[in-house]
Amino acid sequence: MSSAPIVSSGEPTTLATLELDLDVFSGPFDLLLTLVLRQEVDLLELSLADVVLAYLDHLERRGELDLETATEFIVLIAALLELKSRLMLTGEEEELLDIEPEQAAEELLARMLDARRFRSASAHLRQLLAAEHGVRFRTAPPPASLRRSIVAPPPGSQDPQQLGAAMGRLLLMPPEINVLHIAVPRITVGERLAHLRGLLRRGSFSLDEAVGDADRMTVAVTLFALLELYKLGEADWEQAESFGDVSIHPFASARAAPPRPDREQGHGGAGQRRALAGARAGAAR
Amino acid sequence: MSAVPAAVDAAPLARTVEALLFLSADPLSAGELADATEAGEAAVLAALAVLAEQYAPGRRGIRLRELGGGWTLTSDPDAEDAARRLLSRPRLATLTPAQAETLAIVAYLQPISRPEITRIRGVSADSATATLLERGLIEEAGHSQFGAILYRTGIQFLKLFGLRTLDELPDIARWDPSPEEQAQLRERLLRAGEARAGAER
Amino acid sequence: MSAVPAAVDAAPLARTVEALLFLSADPLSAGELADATEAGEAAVLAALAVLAEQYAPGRRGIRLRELGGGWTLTSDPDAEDAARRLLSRPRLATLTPAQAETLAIVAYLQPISRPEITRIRGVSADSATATLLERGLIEEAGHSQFGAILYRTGIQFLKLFGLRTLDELPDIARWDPSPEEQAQLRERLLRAGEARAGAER
Repeated sequence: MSSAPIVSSGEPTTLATLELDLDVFSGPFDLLLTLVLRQEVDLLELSLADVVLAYLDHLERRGELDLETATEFIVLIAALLELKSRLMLTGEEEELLDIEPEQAAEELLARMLDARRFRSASAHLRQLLAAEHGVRFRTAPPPASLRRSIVAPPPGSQDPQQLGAAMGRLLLMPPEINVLHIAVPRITVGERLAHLRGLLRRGSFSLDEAVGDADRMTVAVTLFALLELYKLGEADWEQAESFGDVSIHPFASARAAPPRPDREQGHGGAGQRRALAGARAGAAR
Repeated sequence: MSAVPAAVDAAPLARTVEALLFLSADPLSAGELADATEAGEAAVLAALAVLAEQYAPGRRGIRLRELGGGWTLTSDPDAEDAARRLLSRPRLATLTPAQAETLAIVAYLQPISRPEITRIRGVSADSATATLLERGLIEEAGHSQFGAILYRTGIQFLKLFGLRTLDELPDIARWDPSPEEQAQLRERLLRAGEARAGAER
Repeated sequence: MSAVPAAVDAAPLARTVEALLFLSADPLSAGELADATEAGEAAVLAALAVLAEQYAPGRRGIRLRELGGGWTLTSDPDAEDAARRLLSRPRLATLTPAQAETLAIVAYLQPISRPEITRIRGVSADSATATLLERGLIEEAGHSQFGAILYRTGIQFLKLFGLRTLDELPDIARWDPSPEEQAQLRERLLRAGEARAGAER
């Protein structure tokens, strides 16, 4: 977890002055952005949530919200998130390298410009609305005597085909979202269970050893298998630091007693979260 | 126009009173006008006199009337024929996409509840349903087992679309490459609706 | 009032047009007015000119406005305080920044889907979209090829923002930063950190 950001005081609130102290980076936000765009900091290893938290801390400390900067920040973070998710979801590793730093920078710039344009346009709209202050429209319905004469549209004036067309539109499945990254589970939990049990019989081992150079899907399925073993009371795990390796060992009194909830390390939700963080780190590599 | 001093005094107030009468659907009493304008009732009555002069019969297309203890603006009876022609134009001759979709869902799947329509469309169908009800194209048809109101198409629907019976609705097969049973039509619509709702997020 | 001959010629039609404008909730186009009055469009336009003179700002409590491709009567803004006291409901006075941004995006890029709006804003526009829909400022306009609902602005938008047509919105390019500013931004994104990057390492 990151420590609180150090904020240079006295400066105008710009993103350039937002100092970050994160696990993989410490320095101003601008620099981080540059390094990400130059691919000198791996976006996959960067916790964007920590960046957001640092920014919120920063805001809280200053006690004021500069909308201009806040909007810019949101647009940039959103773009980084999208970039990151694209990186995480690419099927082929080569595609990762397809986004040139310049291209990524141009994309971010285009986003910022778009956001600025529409923010300015929205200010203009608000001015227009204010200028129309006090202009009201009559909402009273026409008198009943005149309303009574409203004639029904002539019979057969609507084409039934438009109903069929509407139905066809509703039946249309949206184009399939690319789900290659979650594709067919070629690897089953059963297989990974057998694999892990084989390793457990020999003693302790690490998650890295268990998955080797396997693809992300295998890592994920292995993790599920590990959770299953934990649930069955066959294995336990520890992780010294987040994103560190996970060491797995046979549960001392396996099959005899369920895991005790008060143990120091690697239990329940926290243990699972840690294991997940480890798997994520593994997947990122 | 002859009472020049009165006009000069009453003019701003008369304008405000005129605006209030214009905006209000119901007659306004001198007291209500006095409260809203923060003027005395006597001043309001003087302003109303100025307006009565300006709106004297034959001068404008709008009349000032004293009605039910208050004043109100109404259209001039001379304009009645034109008003009838204006208001009797078939209202909303074309259905909006939302209305067409809602109507199609009811026509093909009736009876059907609003929550189910919403699920199929992926967005609320409340305003479209209200308009279709108001125009008599759909009507209520009891309650579902969960208590939601069910809708079906009515006589007006068949008339407007020139259909003798519901069997004459266009064959879905034309828009659907894999025609299935009606029961499955509902399933497929719901699946597509959920996929759309998912894609929106 | 000075142009007596014109007033004499146009007066009966002007009175009828005035009555129709008074009765109609939405702006009426010259064509609609011509149909209802059974007069030619030229005569209707002349009648509207007479009315425009009679309703010149400052003369009455009602204004004649050209709006959304037609004409409509509105209250005079001078009467707003009294109107608020009488009707005890504020006119739509302000939009939240999120609503204004969402509305601006729809106004300029219509028809546009919610995911696209979200992409431009960087944050979800769900609640803003719902509020704008509820207030009638935007409305559904069919589906995108991906099945997402598209939105456009409606007549209510033109009415509340006093626009005759959407063309009255300024060119969006008007808010583009200058080339120098753009260069600076690009610099900031890609090069500004370079010196510091060197120092860090």
